[in-house]
Amino acid sequence: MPRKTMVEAIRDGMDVMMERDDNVVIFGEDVGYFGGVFRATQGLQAKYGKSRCFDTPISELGIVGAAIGMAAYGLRPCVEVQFADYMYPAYDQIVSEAARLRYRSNGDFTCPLVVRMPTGGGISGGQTHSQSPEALFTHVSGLKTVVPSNPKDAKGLLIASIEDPDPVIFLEPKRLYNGPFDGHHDRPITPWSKHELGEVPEGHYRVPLGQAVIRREGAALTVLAYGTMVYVAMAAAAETGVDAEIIDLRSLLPLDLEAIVASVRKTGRCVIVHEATLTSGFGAELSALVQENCFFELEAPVRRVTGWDTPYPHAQEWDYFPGPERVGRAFLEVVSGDQ
Amino acid sequence: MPRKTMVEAIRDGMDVMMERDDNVVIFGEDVGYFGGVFRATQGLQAKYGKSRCFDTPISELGIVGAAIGMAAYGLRPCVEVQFADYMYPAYDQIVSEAARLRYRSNGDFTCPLVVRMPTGGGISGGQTHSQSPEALFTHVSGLKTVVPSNPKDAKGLLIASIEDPDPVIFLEPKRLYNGPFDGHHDRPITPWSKHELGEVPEGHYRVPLGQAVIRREGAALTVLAYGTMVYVAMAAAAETGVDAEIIDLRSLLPLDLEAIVASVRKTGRCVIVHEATLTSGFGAELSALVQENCFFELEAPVRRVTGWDTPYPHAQEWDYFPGPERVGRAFLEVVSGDQ
Amino acid sequence: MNDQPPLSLHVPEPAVRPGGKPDFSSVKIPNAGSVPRPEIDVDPESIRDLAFSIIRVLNRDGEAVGPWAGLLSDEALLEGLRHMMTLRTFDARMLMAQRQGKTSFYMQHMGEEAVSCAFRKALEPGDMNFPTYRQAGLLIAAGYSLVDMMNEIFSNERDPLKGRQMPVLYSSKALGFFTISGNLATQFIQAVGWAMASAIKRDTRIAAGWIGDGATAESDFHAALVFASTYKAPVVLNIVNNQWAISTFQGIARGGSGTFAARGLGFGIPALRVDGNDYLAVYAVARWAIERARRNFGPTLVEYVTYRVGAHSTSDDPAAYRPKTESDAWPLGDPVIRLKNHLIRRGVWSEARHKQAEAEILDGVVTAQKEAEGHGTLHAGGKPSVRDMFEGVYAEMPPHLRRQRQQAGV
Amino acid sequence: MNDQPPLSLHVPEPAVRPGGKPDFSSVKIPNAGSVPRPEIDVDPESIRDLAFSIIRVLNRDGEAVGPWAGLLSDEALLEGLRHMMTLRTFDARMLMAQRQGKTSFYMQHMGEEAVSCAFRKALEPGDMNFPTYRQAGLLIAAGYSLVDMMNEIFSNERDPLKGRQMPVLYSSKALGFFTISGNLATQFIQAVGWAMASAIKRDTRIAAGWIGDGATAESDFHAALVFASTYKAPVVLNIVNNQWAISTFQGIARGGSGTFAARGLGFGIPALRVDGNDYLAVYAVARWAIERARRNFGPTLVEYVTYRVGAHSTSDDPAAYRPKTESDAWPLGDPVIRLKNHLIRRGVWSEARHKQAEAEILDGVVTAQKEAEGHGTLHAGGKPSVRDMFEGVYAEMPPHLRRQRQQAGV
Ligand SMILES: Cc1ncc(C[n+]2csc(CCOP(=O)(O)OP(=O)(O)O)c2C)c(N)n1
Ligand SMILES: Cc1ncc(C[n+]2csc(CCOP(=O)(O)OP(=O)(O)O)c2C)c(N)n1
Ligand SMILES: [Mg+2]
Ligand SMILES: [Mg+2]
Repeated sequence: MPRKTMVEAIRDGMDVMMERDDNVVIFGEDVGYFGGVFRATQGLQAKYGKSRCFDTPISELGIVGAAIGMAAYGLRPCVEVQFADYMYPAYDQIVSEAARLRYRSNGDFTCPLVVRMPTGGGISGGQTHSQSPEALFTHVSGLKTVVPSNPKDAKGLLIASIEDPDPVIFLEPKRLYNGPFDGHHDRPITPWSKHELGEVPEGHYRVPLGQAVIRREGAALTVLAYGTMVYVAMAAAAETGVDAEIIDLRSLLPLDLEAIVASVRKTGRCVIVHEATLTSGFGAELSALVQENCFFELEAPVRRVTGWDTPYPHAQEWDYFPGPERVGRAFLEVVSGDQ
Repeated sequence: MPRKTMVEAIRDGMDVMMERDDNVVIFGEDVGYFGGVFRATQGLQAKYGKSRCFDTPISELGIVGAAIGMAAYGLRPCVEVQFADYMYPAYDQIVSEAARLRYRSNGDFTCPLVVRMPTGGGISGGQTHSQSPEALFTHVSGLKTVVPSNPKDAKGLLIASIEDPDPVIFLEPKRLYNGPFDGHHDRPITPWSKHELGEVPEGHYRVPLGQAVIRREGAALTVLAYGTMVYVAMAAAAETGVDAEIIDLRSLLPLDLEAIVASVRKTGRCVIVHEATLTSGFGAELSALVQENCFFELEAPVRRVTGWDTPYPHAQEWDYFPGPERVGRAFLEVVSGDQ
Repeated sequence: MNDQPPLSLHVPEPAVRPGGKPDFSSVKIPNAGSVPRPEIDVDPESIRDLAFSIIRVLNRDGEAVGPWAGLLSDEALLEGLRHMMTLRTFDARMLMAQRQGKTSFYMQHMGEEAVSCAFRKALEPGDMNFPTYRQAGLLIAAGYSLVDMMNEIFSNERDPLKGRQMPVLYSSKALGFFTISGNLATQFIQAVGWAMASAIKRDTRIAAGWIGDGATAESDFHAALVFASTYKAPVVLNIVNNQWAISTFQGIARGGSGTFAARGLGFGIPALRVDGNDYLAVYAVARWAIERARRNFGPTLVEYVTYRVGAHSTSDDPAAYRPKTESDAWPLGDPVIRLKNHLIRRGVWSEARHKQAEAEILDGVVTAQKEAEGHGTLHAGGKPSVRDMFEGVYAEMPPHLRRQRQQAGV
Repeated sequence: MNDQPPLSLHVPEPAVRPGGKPDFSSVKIPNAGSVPRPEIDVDPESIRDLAFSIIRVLNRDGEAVGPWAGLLSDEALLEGLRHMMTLRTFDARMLMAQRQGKTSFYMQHMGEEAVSCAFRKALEPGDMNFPTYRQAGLLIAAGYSLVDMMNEIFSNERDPLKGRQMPVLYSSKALGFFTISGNLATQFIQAVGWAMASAIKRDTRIAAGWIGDGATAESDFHAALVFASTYKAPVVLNIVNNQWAISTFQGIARGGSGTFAARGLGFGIPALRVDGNDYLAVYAVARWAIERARRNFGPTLVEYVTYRVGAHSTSDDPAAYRPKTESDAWPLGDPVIRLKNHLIRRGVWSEARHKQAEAEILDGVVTAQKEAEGHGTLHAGGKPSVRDMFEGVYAEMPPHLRRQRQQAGV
């Protein structure tokens, strides 16, 4: 099977869908002729023409607002916001409009729309190229929120998202574009071409939204992770020797609560990791759900390891990032009961 | 002491501050000549002149963006967003700018700004006049988030917010404007003039941000509430006879974790109530914090009673609202251990 | 710099406030028939005057004059009159119903009936409006069921929107009426997107966006103009300038520009101003702009100059911020009376027939209301189910919502 | 409707793409000296032509001509030349430093030096700029320390921003330079707010907002124009049209309007276009607009017509989307060379002195760089502390952050 980077896999997912369904249209800042600052849409304009893949003015509001109108018309727009940090101008259209068209019109109008955006830090991007705003989407009824962690999933989840009848926020951990980054920023990165999950099936396939996957089985501890943090957790498990069961959530909403509960019931311990700031991050929801559903099985407090409650700094990036050392320490404390 | 409604108390708070500090300016949609759709700014333009209290174009982005510029200049703007549901167009300015000026400029520029907005349902306002978006603020480092539950606190918290050197989101539960609403929508409402907390001291005083208050002492259960839900919880305690300790958080960030932990350590049980939707609501953060800090004292799972994960409906408003019956049922279940 | 006189803040004020004498002398009203009618493929720059004038057809004597006249048959005009009268009667009944506690809220159109009623007649089936809450004439002129409108207003068991939306926030895809948002302005850029979609699909349908004078200050207005200008979207962008945005006079949103239509000039979008109380003028301008869009010449910005005679909504009392008699002083008159007079002058209508039509229309509206009330009102009778609250958030209910529905016991 | 030909989507394209021959024949360049200079209290409507022309002072022969000439002494111009040369040298060194891994990122000004350098000289102490990332000339012309700029770029132990911000996002309240945001356009409305504050306080200070051609499509641009127009804020609203927004040519943001300056016309804001590569013209227009603001006549919109010669940033390679030699074909020339030639023509400068100045400036920049590198670069030497990461989120650290700082062990 061909190996692809995550960017290539995402591009492939769009390509497959544009080929199959001429209602799929793609646009955003720099996505047309140039193919996007991360090159995710490279070649699509040449292949499908300017009216199916084009550059837009720099207005995230305009991109999403126009896409909602198109979705209401019957198209399936898949638009790019250049960095998740720049989605705020579009937030009203996402929250008040995309998420509620179906409900408020009782299905008269619907909004099959995908908003792709690169998230997460680790590229020296400072506070405006590093954010992970997933919790700002999971709080909004009517949205689905997806975070792939590898090329194979990314393509399958993106196809499922484009085919979904409702709006999907598709968060792409940009630090994973080229390889499975485990937080050891001082070591050379393994490229996807050397990684099993870089094997991306040809053509059309779906990874359904709402199904988590266990990346590592284990008995001592359940780790809930998504995106980049999956690899950080893997590294932490390897380095601490803690027999962690690592769940890659893949989709935060809908959430695979069953998989989570089954694992925590088995291990009795749970660590949640994400890159976003702690307070009111998605980890809070996960923590609440775990203790609501597994209270009597829990042997230690559910623990969150996350970015700190500060903007993402430029120079202190690796002090902010919840790397394998910090995650590993939490593993050890949770299994030892040493809180 | 004079009794005031919550609107009057809020107006009084602004009046006191405008009197004391001519850097305090007030503006927003309809707030000038007319005095605001809830009349919170009535009379202030007449008293302080058009350049300290004025109407704005309908642009929440413009209101907050201009206020940030003014705050950077050295004023202390206290602006109104007509309904919290309409804050989204200003969200980028709030999150990316107000919250980060101090940090990113290392204190070279600061943003002493208050953004007032009516929140919550119960006025047949449907999905665009009923929202409680507090969790969208508590996730943002650099913001403070305040929710008063009575006239006395409202004035003191508002004064503290205007005097605060950093941006404060001031959420006003509109259903409390006229009286302490307990969720029994079919019963006549007690006006503030009949309620002890309607007694509002004259002149300048502060209620410091970050201090919760116990509204009802109890031994069986800790209830974490804010805004309208304080009274719903009180009603539920009275009606179920559960000896609940009801904490009115008043400020969500900074949060009075000490008060929370002390109470839960004592009662061993905790119910969190809010009107916002469940998933990724502020209750998730509270639940996570309680179990992180009181794990070994907890005798039952921390329970959340909240609005459902749907937009706020018009006709089914009271089915959506977490009223005393639903809250009371949770009390009983949590104390009986019947989950 | 110390020799500089101090700066001061300019805050625009309306000419008069309560207690004062209404004064519209600053509103310049050109004679009916005096504004030329350009070709639809005109260079926008060459017609910039049209953004500062007012296109009018009906003169003081009730005659239709000038280059924008002559587009509608007497029959069509009689139908238009009936639409406006129906809307007015509907409003009156629903205002009363709200006062009687049958619903929570209502918004009327008094004085602005011509705008949406006439515009609708210039559209083709399949075209799509993206309205605000003050264009119910689009539905009435399209023949939408009054009973269904009332069902929505009463949030009753037959409410097409299942009680989820506030009163008057209708939706009808079938009749080209996009689901109304409570958030101002969001629909404006959506209209442009819909129109772009039609162009992408090489369809022939066009879109119409609607916005109030006050809401033009919102960001979505800018996004709409930017996208419409760049992609030459087949869309008509309508600004209903009814002089007020709740308590705020139009000068706050308009600022230093002469008119709202002028906003289009900075985008190379042709901008027309039209007498919004003149059914014939509205129709003529709508047809011009719609044809332009449909022939792929791109967007047009239209400002309808009108006046909000009633309160902003049932939650509002305009006596607090404007003279009570201001609406009487409004120089463009009443759209119903003006069309009525024109038709009488043309000999196809009479005071007597008008009275009779009023009675018939009232009858029809009352009958519809009885039927709707039979299905319930907000606090009495049939209502949407609690289950309906949980449905439709997504096409398929995800597990967490299923759990919540179970908890709710429904 | 079936007889209608289908619609189609219009997507603007630049005249040439890589491989093609650069072509700026569509950019109409008026002669230097040909655009009149109105009074500052002019009626905006009467000068709408200025939004479609280009104010120029330096002609092909290096002479300063016309009504906008004659405002600056030779000494001031020599200083201006030095500022632009310093900025260019600074850019070259920092680009190199970035390639050497001493920092993560850099953004240069090549070709646009005149805009910020000349504008700064027209301001008074106390005025406030709200810049984007491409106006470092405002700092250099104000005499800000090159070492501190570099400390920021290197995020080292002396970084005035404690390593919190990306390179080039400087802040200097003392020198009237607002903290730069990574989010485009947000500063534009803030500039208006700051200016309103100055008017509210009856101060005499004015503000200047800055934005790129691409970013004018953002919502904040609209909010700024609306608020500036309504409250007649004492602000100069600057659009730097350098023809490109990363890979996107200015036609995508500009759409059907002739120019970016034209956007102001819909707001009744006087709008001027100026040759951004002409130090004298930029200064003259800046002074006009600044005086207007300071004398309480309100806002001015200024479009600087220039060209981004370099890549968008160190993360960008323009060869992928525009002809490599496009910048050579740019008809407005190079700002440094044009001012140099003017000064030589005036007899106050020479090629030899220019060479010497280049060497001196390089020397100064290199010395500054050595000093800054002594305090560390991004991955080596002194750096801000981890504690600094936790400080300054709030004036006073709240308990939850104190706990987190403890957990981090700092
Ligand atoms: C985003 C947003 N902000 C504020 C409001 C509150 N609001 C409702 S209607 C209105 C006035 C609108 O005035 P205008 O656009 O002139 O329309 P009109 O009511 O006159 O038809 C306001 C401020 C809202 N609905 N949405
Ligand atoms: C809100 C937002 N959206 C997108 C970006 C990404 N971005 C950074 S610079 C840029 C292009 C800006 O072009 P222009 O405004 O013309 O300024 P120039 O770089 O040419 O000086 C883009 C799209 C951003 N920084 N902020
Ligand atoms: Mg209006
Ligand atoms: Mg540019």
